[in-house]
Amino acid sequence: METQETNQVSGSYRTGGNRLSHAFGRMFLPRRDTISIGSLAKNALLSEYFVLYLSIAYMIVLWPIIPWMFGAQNVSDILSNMWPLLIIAIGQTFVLITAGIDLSQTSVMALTSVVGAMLMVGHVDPLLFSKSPVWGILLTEEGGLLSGYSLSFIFAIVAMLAIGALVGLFNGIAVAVFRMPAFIVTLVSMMFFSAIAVYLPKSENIQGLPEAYTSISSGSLLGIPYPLLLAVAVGVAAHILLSRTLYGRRLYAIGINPTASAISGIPTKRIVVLAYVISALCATLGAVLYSSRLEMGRPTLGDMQFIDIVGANVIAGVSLAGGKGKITWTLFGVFFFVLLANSLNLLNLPFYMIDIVKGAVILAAALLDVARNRAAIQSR
Amino acid sequence: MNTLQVWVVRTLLKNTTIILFLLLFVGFGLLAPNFLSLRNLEIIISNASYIGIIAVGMTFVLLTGGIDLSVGSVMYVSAVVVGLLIENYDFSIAAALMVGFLAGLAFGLFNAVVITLLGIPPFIATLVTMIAGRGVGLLLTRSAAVDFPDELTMLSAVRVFGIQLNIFIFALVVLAATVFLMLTASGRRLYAVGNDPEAARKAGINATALIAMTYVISGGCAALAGFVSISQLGRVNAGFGMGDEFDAIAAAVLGGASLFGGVGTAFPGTVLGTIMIQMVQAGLVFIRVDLYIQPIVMGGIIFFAVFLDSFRRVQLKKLERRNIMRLSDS
Amino acid sequence: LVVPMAFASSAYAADKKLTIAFSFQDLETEFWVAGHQAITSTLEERGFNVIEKNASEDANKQLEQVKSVIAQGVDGIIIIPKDGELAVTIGKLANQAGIPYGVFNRPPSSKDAKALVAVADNRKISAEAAGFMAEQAKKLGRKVTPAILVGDLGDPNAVERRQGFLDAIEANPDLWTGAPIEIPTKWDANTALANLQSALQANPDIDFLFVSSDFLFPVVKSVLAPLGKWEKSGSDNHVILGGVDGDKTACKLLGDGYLDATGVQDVYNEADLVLDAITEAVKAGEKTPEKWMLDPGFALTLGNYDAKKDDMWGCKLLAQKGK
Amino acid sequence: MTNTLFSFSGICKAFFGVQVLDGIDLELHSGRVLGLIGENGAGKSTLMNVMGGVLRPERGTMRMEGRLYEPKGPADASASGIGFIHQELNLFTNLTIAENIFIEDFPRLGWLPFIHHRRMADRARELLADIGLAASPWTPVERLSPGERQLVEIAKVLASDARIILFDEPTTSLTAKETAVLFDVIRRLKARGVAIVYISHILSDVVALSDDIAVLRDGALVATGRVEDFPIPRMISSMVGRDVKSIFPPPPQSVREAAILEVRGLSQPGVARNIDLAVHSGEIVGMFGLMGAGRTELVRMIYGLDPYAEGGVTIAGKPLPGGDPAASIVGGLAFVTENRREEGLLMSMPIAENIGLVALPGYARPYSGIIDQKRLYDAATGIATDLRIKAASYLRQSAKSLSGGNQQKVVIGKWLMARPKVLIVDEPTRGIDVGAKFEVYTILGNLAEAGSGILFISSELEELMGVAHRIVVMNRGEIVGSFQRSEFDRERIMAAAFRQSTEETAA
Ligand SMILES: Nc1ncnc2c1ncn2[C@@H]1O[C@H](COP(=O)(O)OP(=O)(O)OP(=O)(O)O)[C@@H](O)[C@H]1O
Ligand SMILES: Nc1ncnc2c1ncn2[C@@H]1O[C@H](COP(=O)(O)OP(=O)(O)OP(=O)(O)O)[C@@H](O)[C@H]1O
Ligand SMILES: [Mg+2]
Ligand SMILES: [Mg+2]
Repeated sequence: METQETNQVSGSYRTGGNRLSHAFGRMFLPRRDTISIGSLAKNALLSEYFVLYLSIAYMIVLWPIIPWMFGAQNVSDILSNMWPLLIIAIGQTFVLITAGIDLSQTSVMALTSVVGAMLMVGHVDPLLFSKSPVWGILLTEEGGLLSGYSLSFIFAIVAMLAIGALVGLFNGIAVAVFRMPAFIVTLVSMMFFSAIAVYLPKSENIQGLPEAYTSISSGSLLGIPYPLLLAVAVGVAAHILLSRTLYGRRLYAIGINPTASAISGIPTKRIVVLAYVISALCATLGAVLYSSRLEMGRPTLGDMQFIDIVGANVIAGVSLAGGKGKITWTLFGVFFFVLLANSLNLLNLPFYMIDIVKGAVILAAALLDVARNRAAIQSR
Repeated sequence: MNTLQVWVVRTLLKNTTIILFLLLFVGFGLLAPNFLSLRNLEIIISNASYIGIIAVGMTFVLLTGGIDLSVGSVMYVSAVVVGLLIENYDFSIAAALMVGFLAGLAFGLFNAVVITLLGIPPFIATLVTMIAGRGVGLLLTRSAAVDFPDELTMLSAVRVFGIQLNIFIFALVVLAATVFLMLTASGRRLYAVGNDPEAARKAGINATALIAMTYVISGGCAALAGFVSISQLGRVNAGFGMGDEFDAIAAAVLGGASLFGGVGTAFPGTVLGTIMIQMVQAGLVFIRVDLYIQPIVMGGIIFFAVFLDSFRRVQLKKLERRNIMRLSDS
Repeated sequence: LVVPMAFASSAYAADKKLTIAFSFQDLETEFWVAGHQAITSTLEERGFNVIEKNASEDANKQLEQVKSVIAQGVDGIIIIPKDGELAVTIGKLANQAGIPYGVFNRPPSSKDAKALVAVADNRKISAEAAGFMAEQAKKLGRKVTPAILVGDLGDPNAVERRQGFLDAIEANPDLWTGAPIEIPTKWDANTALANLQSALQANPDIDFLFVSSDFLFPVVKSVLAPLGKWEKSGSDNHVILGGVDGDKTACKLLGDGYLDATGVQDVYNEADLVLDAITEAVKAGEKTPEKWMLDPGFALTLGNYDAKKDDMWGCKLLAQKGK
Repeated sequence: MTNTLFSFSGICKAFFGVQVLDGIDLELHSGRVLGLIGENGAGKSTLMNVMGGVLRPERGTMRMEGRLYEPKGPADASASGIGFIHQELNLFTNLTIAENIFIEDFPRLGWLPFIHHRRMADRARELLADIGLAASPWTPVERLSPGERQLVEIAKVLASDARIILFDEPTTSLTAKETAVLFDVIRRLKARGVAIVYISHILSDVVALSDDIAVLRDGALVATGRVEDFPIPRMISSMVGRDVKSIFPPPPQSVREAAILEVRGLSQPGVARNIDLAVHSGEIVGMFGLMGAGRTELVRMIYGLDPYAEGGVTIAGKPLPGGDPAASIVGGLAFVTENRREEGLLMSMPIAENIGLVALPGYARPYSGIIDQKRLYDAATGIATDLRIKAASYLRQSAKSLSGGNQQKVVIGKWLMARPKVLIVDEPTRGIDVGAKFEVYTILGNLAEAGSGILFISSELEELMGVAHRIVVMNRGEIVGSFQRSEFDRERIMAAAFRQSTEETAA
C-alpha cells in the first residue's frame, strides 16, 4: 500500500512536468482549501482566468448596445486608462499577500507628482507659487531646480522614485518592525503625505512640464506606447518575482504563517518592508504616467482611487487575509474595473443611475465567481 | 525589579491610551487655556458622537474579521428617506425616523445576506452597497439638497438629564453595545467567532447568524448616526457621509480593534479612539495652526498614539512571560 | 481617429439631431445642481441630444469621460472642469478631435487650448462680498474679529475665495482686532460644524464671518443660534455674515436680514453665454472656436437686495419653488 | 455484557476519491472504554468527526440507543450527549478559561440573556480542581501552555454531562502527572456509566485504560476484542499489518570527541540560570523534564528566537550571534518546535512547499534568486518519500489535510532537508504512531551516524532511555542532572526531575 502510494506520487510527478507549474499555482487557487487530483487542471483554469472570461463576456454583451466601444480610439483609451492603474494595483498585490494593506498609495501619487513637477517645471507664475514653502529653494520664477536641463525629466523621475521609496520604507518599518497595524499606519501616512502634497504648492497644480516628460504617456517605441511597455515590464518582473524567486516564496509563507516563517529562518521584517517599498514605487510609476498624461503635477492626484485599486485586487481573488494572490489575477481584476468604468461612460446613463448599475455589475461578477467556486468544489 | 515597580510599570502600560488622551487634553489646554473647560469637552464629545456611533457598529463587524465600507452611503440614504418622507409625504417626524432607521437596517441586512449566504467577501459586498447605496440616494434626490424641518433640528438643542441629546444617544449606543459584548452569551461568542471561525463551528456556535447580525447592527448604527448628524445640520447634500467609513474604521482601530477579528471593545476602546481624533481636530483649531499644517500635525499625533499602543503590547507580553523559576530566584 | 468618427456618424445617421456632451465636476452643492439644470434644460430646449457625465470630483475620470465622448464622435463638448489646468489638458484633446469646446464657470489656467469660456472671477466676487461686510462693520464704529470658513484646500475655488476674503481684509487694515481666524471645512458640513463650534469656543468674540460657500449656512445657523448670535443685521449680537454662490438659502437669509452679503455668479447668464457661442460654432461647423466671456458677477447685499435680487439664480429658484 | 449505547454500521467516507473509512461496524457500551488505535492516517479522527457531526458519512448509519442518529452539525452531537475532545486544540485564545469551558451553553441569569458570571466561575473552579489545573477561571487562555490548554479542553467536556465522550489523543501535551489526573477522571466517568472512546498512540496508556480494543488500518476495522486478548505486540502487528521486532532502534555507535553544540553559562532572569550543555558530533542527547520545566524556553534561546542575558552558544566552535534564527540555520542549527500547527506548518500550502521552506535559499540562483523548481521538488518529494508521509500527492495536497502524525513528519522533513549539524527536536513524537516513531528514531539515528548532534526533548522517559546516549534533566530553568546510557535508571531520573518541586512543597 505504502509503496503503491509513493509510486503513484512519483509517477504523477514525473509525468506531470507541466503540471508542476500548476502545482505551484495551486497553492492559492482554491478558496476553500481542498485536495483535487482529477479536476485539478480544469479547476486551475477556471479560477485562474475566470474574471477575464467574465470581462470578455461583458464586452460581447455590450457590443450591440455601444458599437463604438471597439473603435480604435476607445480601445486605445481603455488601454491607456488601464496601464497606470495596473502598475499601482500590482504594487498593492504585494502588500495584500503579506496580509497587509496600503492606503497610502494615493498620497504617494500626489506627493511624487507634485515634487517631480516642481523639479522639472519650466517657467512658473510667481503670483501662484511665491507663497509655497519651497519658493526660492526648489522653485523660482525660472522654474524648478532642474528646469532647462535636457534630461531634467529623468532626474525628476529618479527623485520621485526615491521619495516613493522613502514613504514605503516608513510604512514598512512601522508595520514590520514596530508591529503597528498596517491599516492605520498607511491611513495615517495617507493623511500625512497628501497634506504635504497640498502644502508644498499651496494647492496649486503645476503646469508647464517639459515636452520629454509629457510625451511619456503619448509617445511610443516601434508603435508600442511607452505606458504599455512600462506596464508589461513591471507586470512581468512582478510575476517572476512572486512566482519564481526566493523572495516570492517567502512573501507567501509570511502571509500564511508569520510565526512559522520566522522560525524557519525567513527574514520576515526585511521581506515585509520591501513589499511596502515595492507598493510605493509602483504608485510612483503610476503617478508618472498619470501626471505626464494630465501634463501637470497635481496635489490631489489619485484622491479617489483607493477603492478601485484594492477592489480590482479583491474581485480577482487576492485575499485581504494574506497568502493569496497572483499578478495575472490583478491584471484581470484591473481590466474588469477599467472596462466597467469605460462602458459606464459610453452607456450615457443619467448620472443618478451610473452608481447603481456599477454596483450591480460588480455584485453580479462576484456572485458568478462564488457560484463558479462552489461548482469547482462539487465537481471534485 | 521589585514587585511594586512591576506593578507600576504594568498599570502605566495597561492605560497608555487614557494617559495619552489626558496628556493631549492638558497639552492643548496649556497652549490655549480656554480649551480646558467642561463645555469644550462637551462640544468635543458631541461632535465625536455621530462618527462614534458608526464606529461602534463598525467594531461589531471588525470583531468578526469583516469590514463595512457602506456606512457612509447608508447614512446618506436613510437621512434622505427621512427628509423626503417629511417633505413630500408629510410623515410625522417620528414615523419618518422610524422608516429611515428600517432603511438602514435593510441595507445592513442586504450586506449580511450577500456575505453570509452568498459567500461574497465583505470588502466587495459592502463596496457594492457603498457605490449602489449612494446611487439610490441620488436617484431619490436627483442630487438636490434635502432640508429638514426645524422641529427636527430643534432636537439637537434638547437635553436629557442635562446631557445634550446626541451625546445621550451616543452614550446609549455605547452602553448597549458594551453590555451585549461583555455580558451576553452571543456577545462572547462573537469574540469566539472572530478568534477562530473553524473552531467556533466545531463548538456548535451559529457563526453565520452572528456574523449576519453584525452587519445589520452596523447598518442600524449608520442610520442612527445620520439622524444625529442631520439634527445638527438641518440639511443633507449629495456628499453627506462620504468617506466616513474610513474615519469610523480609524477610530475603532485606534481604539485597539483588529481588522483580523477577535480583538476590540466598544468601551473604552472605540469611544476613546473617536473622541481622541475629534479632540486633536478641535485642539488644532483652538491653537490656530496653519490650515495647511493641520492635517500633517493630526497625522503625526495619531501615528504616535498607535505607535505607543503597539509598543505597549510588546512590553506587556514581556512582563506577562511566565516565570519558570521560583520567585526568590529572580 | 477616423474609425470612431465613422462609427459615430453611422450611430447618429438615424436622427439629424446634434449631440452635445456635458461633463460636470460633481453635483454636491446646490450651485452645481443649478448650473447643471440650466445647461441641460437649455440644451434640450434648443433641440440638442445631451450626454451628461458626472466626474464626481475626479480629474482623471473627467479626462476619461471626455475621451469617451470624443470616441463617440459628439458635435460639441461643454465642461465644468474640476480645475483650470484640467480644462486646458482636455481642451487640447477637443481641439485635436476638432470638436467645439466650451468651458463653464472655471477659467482654463492658460490659453493653450482654444475654447469658448464663460467664467466668473471667484476671487473678485468674494472680495466684493467681503468688502460690503467690511462696510457694515465700519458702521459699528468699533474693531471686529474676522473669521472665515475655508473650503477644501484641494479645490482651487476654495483657494480663490479665501484670497478674495483676504484681499478685503487687507483693504481695511485698521478695522480688525487681529489676524483673521481660519476655520477648515474640507467642504464637509460635519467638519464645518465641529470646527466652527471649536473656533467660537476659542474666540467667543468672532463677529465677522465669511463663509466660502452658501451651502454651509444651515451649519452656521445651527452653531450660532444656541449661542444667541443668530440675529438679524442691526441687533447687537448680529454676526456680520457673508458667503459666495448665491443659492436659495442665501436669498432667503438676505431677505430676512440674517445675511449681509453673498458673492453671486450668474449661472444662467454664464450658461447662456457659453451655449449661444457653442450653438453658433456647431451650426457654422467651426472646429476650434475661441472666445472668452466674463460673467462680471456681483455681490448681492442688504444694500442692493431689492434692486438686484432677481439677477440671482438662488432667488429665481426660490421664486419658482414659491409658485 | 452492558447494553449497547451507540453503534456504527457500514460507515464509509472518502476524501476526493481516497477512501478513508470503508464499512466500519462498531459498538460502544455505556460504562466501558473503547481503545481505538491505528497508524497515522488510519482514519481514527475521521471516524470520530463523523460521530461528532463534523463530517457527514457517504454511506452507513449510526444509532444511539437504537434510535437513528444523523447529526447535521457539531451542535446536534453535543445536544444528543456526545462530548468530543479534538486532536487539535479547539480553544478561543482571546477568551478566559471559564468562557471557553461554557462557550456552548453559558449559565444564564434566570430568563435574562445575560451570563451568570458567578455561577460560571464557581462551576469552572470545581472543574479546574477536578482536573488539577491551578489557575483562575478568569485567566485568558492565551496565557496557558499547550498542556494547560489541553486540560481546559477536558474540563469542557466534563462540564457538559455527556453520555459518550471521545478523547482523540488527549495526552499529547500532558506529562506524567497530568496524565494520571486525566486517567483518574476517565475512570470516574466510566463509573458514572459514560461510554468512552480513547484514541492514543501510547499503547501502554491504552492498555491501562481500555476494556475493549478496536484497530483501524487504512480505514478498515482489522481487529476488535477485549483488552485482555490484545498484548501490545499484537496491537502493533495488527496496526502495522506486519510483525515489528523492536520499538527502539539501538542508538548508533557514533559518538565522537568533538563537541558540536556548546552552550556556556546561558542565563535569562526568570527563565534559565547558568546552563552549560554540550552535544557531541554523532551524539543523541535526551532532555527530560516536567511540563513547564523550561526546556522549550531554553532551546528557543539557544536557537535564537528568545533573547538571553548572559552566556553563549557555539556550533562546531563557531559562536552564534544569538537572537537570529537565520544565522543559526546558516550555522547548522535546526529546531523542530513542539506545536506544529502554530509554529511549524504553512497549513494551506502543499507538502512539498512546506518541506522546501527552510532549505529554499540553497535552491535559488545567486543574484537573480530564481528558484530551481525541479531540483527543489525532487529533493522535497525525496524526503517525503523517505519519511513515508502518507498523502495522495506531495505537490498538491495541502499540509492541512494530513493526519496529525503525517503533519509532524512534514515538519521534521523540512529541517532534514537543510542538512543540519545540530538538530533540536522538541517533543517530536507527540501524537505519532509506533511505526512513525520508529521511523523518526531511525532518522535521528542516521543523522547522528552521519555526524550530526541531536538534542531530543521529550516528556516520555521511555523513548529517551531507548534512543539517547545521554539524558540531561531540566527542572525550573536549571539542568539538575546528567546520566550516561550506562547509568540510565528510571527512578533516579524521575527523582531529579521532581526533586526541587518536592523540596518546595516541603518548604
Ligand atoms: N479534510 C481532509 N481532506 C482530505 N484528506 C483528509 C482530510 N482529513 C483527513 N484526510 C485524510 O484522511 C486520512 C485519515 O485521517 P485521520 O486524521 O482520520 O487519521 P488519524 O487516524 O486520525 O491519524 P492520526 O493518528 O495521525 O491523527 C488521512 O490520510 C488524511 O490525509
Ligand atoms: N505555565 C505556562 N505559561 C505560559 N507558557 C507556558 C507555560 N508552560 C509552558 N509554556 C510554554 O508553552 C509551550 C509548550 O509548553 P509545554 O506544554 O510543551 O510544556 P513543556 O514544553 O513540557 O515545558 P518546557 O518546554 O517549558 O519544559 C512552551 O513554549 C512553554 O514555554
Ligand atoms: Mg487523528
Ligand atoms: Mg516544551
